[in-house]
Amino acid sequence: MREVAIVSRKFAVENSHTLSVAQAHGAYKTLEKLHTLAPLEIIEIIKESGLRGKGGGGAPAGAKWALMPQESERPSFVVINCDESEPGTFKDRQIITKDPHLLIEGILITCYAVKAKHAYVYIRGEYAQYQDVLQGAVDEAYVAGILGEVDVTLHRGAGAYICGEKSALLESLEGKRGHPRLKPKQPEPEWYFGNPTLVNNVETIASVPFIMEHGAAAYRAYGTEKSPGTLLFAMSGHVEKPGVYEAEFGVSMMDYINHYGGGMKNGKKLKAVIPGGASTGVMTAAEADNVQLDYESLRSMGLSLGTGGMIVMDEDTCMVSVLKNLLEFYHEESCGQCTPCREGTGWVDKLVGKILDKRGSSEDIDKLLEVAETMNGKTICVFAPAVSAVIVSFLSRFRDEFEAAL
Amino acid sequence: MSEMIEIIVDDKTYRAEEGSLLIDLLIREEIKVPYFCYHESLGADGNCRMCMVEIAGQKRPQIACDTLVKSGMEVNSKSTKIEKVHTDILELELINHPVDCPTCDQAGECSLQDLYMDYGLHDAKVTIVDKVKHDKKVDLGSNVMLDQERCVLCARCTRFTDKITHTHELGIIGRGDEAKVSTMPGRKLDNPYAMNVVDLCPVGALTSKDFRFHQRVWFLQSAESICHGCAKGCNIYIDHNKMKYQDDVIYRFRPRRNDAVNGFYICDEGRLSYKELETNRLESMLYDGVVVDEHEAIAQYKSLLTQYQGRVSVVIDANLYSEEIEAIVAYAERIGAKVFAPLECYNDPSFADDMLKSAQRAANYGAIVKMGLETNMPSDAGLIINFNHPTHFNAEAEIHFSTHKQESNALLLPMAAFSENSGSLINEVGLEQWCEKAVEKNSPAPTVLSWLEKVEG
Amino acid sequence: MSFCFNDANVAKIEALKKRYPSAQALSLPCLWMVQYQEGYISLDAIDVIAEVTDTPAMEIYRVATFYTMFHLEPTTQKRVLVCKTLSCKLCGSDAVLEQLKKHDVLVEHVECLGSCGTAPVMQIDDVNYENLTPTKVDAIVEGLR
Amino acid sequence: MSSNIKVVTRHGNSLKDKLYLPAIYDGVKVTFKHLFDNVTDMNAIDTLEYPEEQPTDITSRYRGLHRLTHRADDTIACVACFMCATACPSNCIFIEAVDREDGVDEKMPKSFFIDTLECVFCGYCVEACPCDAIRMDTGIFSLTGNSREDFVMGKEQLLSHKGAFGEEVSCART
Repeated sequence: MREVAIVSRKFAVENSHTLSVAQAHGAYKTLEKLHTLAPLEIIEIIKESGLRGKGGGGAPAGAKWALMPQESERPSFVVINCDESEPGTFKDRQIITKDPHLLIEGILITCYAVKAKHAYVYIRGEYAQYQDVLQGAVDEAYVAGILGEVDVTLHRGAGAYICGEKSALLESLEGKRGHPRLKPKQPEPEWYFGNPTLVNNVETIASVPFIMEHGAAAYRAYGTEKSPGTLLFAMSGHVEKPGVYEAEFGVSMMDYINHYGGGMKNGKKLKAVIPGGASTGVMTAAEADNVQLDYESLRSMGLSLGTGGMIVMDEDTCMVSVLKNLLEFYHEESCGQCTPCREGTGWVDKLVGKILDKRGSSEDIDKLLEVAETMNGKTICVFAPAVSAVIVSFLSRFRDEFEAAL
Repeated sequence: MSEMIEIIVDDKTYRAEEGSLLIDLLIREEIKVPYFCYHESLGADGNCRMCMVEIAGQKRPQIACDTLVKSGMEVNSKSTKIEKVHTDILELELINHPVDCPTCDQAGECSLQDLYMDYGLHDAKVTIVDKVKHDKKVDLGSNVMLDQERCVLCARCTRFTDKITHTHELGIIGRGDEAKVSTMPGRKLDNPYAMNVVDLCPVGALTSKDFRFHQRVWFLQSAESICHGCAKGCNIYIDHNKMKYQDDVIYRFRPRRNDAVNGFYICDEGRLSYKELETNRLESMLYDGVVVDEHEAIAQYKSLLTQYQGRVSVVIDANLYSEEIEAIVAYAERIGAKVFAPLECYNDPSFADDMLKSAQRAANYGAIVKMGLETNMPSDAGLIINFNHPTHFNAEAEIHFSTHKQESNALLLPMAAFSENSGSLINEVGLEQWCEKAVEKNSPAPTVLSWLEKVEG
Repeated sequence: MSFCFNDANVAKIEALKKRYPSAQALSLPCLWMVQYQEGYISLDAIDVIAEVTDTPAMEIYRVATFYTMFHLEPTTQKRVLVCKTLSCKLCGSDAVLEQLKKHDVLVEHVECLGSCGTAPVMQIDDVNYENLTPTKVDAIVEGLR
Repeated sequence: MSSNIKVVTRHGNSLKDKLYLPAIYDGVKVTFKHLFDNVTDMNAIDTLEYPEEQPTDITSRYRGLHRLTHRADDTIACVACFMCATACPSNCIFIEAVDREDGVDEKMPKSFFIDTLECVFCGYCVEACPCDAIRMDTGIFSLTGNSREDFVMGKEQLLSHKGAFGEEVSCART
């Protein structure tokens, strides 16, 4: 496995969150080069690099930047999504605590490219202690004059998973309930109080300085043709050394787990892996043996790469209770706006609970799939479809366990 | 105005304004589409997900309330696939619903019931017993009762208080399936249009405290009429019913859509004004406080008229129908009386607002102005023949055609209220509107026209 | 009893107002300030926030009930948030929970705290305690006194 | 032949049928057999000596006088939904609903009258009731009274009637 450190290069450095240490290790070097390029040239570089959004969706970042108006009467904004709430995902937290200046540098480049003067970092409420680290870095950057022309404001969420959805995040940032908005009919930027706004994940923005420094080709040198670059993959659950380790797209999942994770905890056998955060579905050990970590490989299995936060489960794990656990999460976190999601998440949670309590019948399993079908593709945001996909992935791979539990 | 284009719905071609909402077209053309959250006056919210249609070229079904009409669009609203979508989503609406239609006052005019008849009609698939529990009896204030369990969270009521009255009393609180409609703790729904949320609510979550349990809606008959609360001329339905062995009674006023006047709403005061039509009504003819029969009454009328010949004034209430006013004016001419229609007493600036309430509190204000009647108070009157005008006049003698009882020694003659008669009204901006006769009392009081016939006969 | 922002928070609000295009955006920051200042969010405080943010009080109340981290009722007990989501569950959050029941704390069973790699985890006063074992739980909770 | 006279063709296949007299004889034979039996043995008569004798063959499906059922907690089961009044073909059920304040339910009848003189005992009200609150299983078949008012049953009276076949409380409302 090829070692690579694009976002994580300063993670091992002690006190890397302080400006002096960060600068000693090359932070903000790209800013000198920045003004030699026109904003549109930067967007072009990002497009060439093939950088994809690392918040879970994997949409091309450059295309999104290009939607931002270069000439606008209204001010443009950049919003950094640090509402990292997907179970199994804890990578952005590494960036804001171990290399916050990388993020700030990325923000400055992004703001220059999309002609924004103000960036907000929306941090989930549970990350208060990590927010303090980032705030410290922002304060230092203000003192050093790095920030000032461009402002960075940290905005704290308060415990709502759905605010990771970009339009719900903007609603929340506007001071409202985090309800996802109806989607526009044609490609357009997001809107913050009616102002054109770019929303990107922390890691996406933190990858930008590398691309600026070394060029698009250097970034494309890693990863696969369609999934270029790297991701802060993470693993948790039944592995010896859980944690966040950067790797390029396309590495073998098992190589990654064995190499960085030190293999299965207590030498147990692998049973199943949730590949990239709770909403990405589940795969069997056999599937995990052959899969590569990139968007396309997982898509072809009916799953998704998500944020690359793998949850590893050993042979003793009961898949019914795992699904129950996840459905409890969705039941709790549904924003309650659309009927299929509001009512559906509760119903499937209760149905699986019934099966887990050994009160279920085979009809209940069919009913689960039927409700999952109703929840798919009929709501404002992708929360309900994700729940639907999770149910289908569990039942298609571990149906025997559910039947055994009846 | 945008260009008119053609679109195809269920293989038929329709014309619509480009960029208008598809659901508006479906509603206008009476193409069956289920929905809870959409309302023409509140716009799309897209939360109920019921109004799904198939659109050619789109992979997934789309909600009609968030689909803009485009030229050449092909829409399918009734394929087997889309009917299944409607059925499935409706079923989700029902899983936490208490299904207590027997005690629910909305039964009979409930969207959930109607849609279940259209799309459901299956046995319950729900086997879970622990439905989400909320409060079933919350007095929101302003005559509105809330049952949080019956709510489908369409947010029409909250959008009404946000967008229409801007009073923001209601909101959806909590989230997921624990979300519910509520006011802030200890605060009440308090605005002059509050009861409109009862009409807006598609289900039995919001019911009118004034109406609930008084009558089942399927017994009611509706007549199209105009509110007599002020000169705005808000269109209403008079919902009334004559139960066996009882009299015909009005149970409620409901707003009737008229985009040119009141849109979808009426004020609460107007809505509750039906009560005046049912209480304290003058039922018998009185002279000097004593009941007289019709023969005596008419004899008395005629003798008073002869006695004050040449010194008779006729006073007209600005709530009478135009046809009645015209007849009275003609009658006054025949008996050589002066005609007055004093308007001063109807002016109540404290009632007015910038929505639907007008300071001129007389329904046929426009007709009085249009006919150019004398609006001063009558002076030097020997005899005043008062056609239900609310003012008390000082005169030597008075004949009073009145709908309601009053303290008077004058000749009091009961007359039909507007709900017991038909006629037209002209509102403050000159719009003429027609009121249907609603109520047929067991022993009806004569209308103005039949009184005139009687006294001239 | 009515609520007033303390001087430090008043200054903070003034500074924040300049950083957002509309005062309404201050509702979450203000709710946080209230919660830190008072320990919970009272209706009086909601009215004050409504004034500060130029937003109807009901809107603030809706917001406060949407986010699970805001508390509308006061408590004298220490709040301990225990993550119950998958990674923590796989790594023994049930044992942590059992252990916590033996202490006089208000245990809140919450969804993912973002410490999946260091599971199981609990959060007290915004600080995460990771890689918990029942013995560690005892030591940490005892240490709070 | 006069146009007023209509010739009716004789029915039947055989001469015996066409004669009619054998059939008349058969009928008369049955009549006389019963007459003879009854005269010789009075106990064989199917007629009941009412009211000295009371019927013993009233089954649970017999539609007797109405009653309003109770819930398990002995409160009224009726929620005043008006389904019975709606279904009633003779419009003889008169209900006035009111807010129920005992916390058991939301709504109950303030008054509930059945005019049994107008009632046709069709049982539609029982069929229509979603709460199993009205039944006709009292087994009461005889109603007497001195005035018309005596036949108008009020809520209290209807509640006081007992079921004759064991099932005492409402099955729908427990």
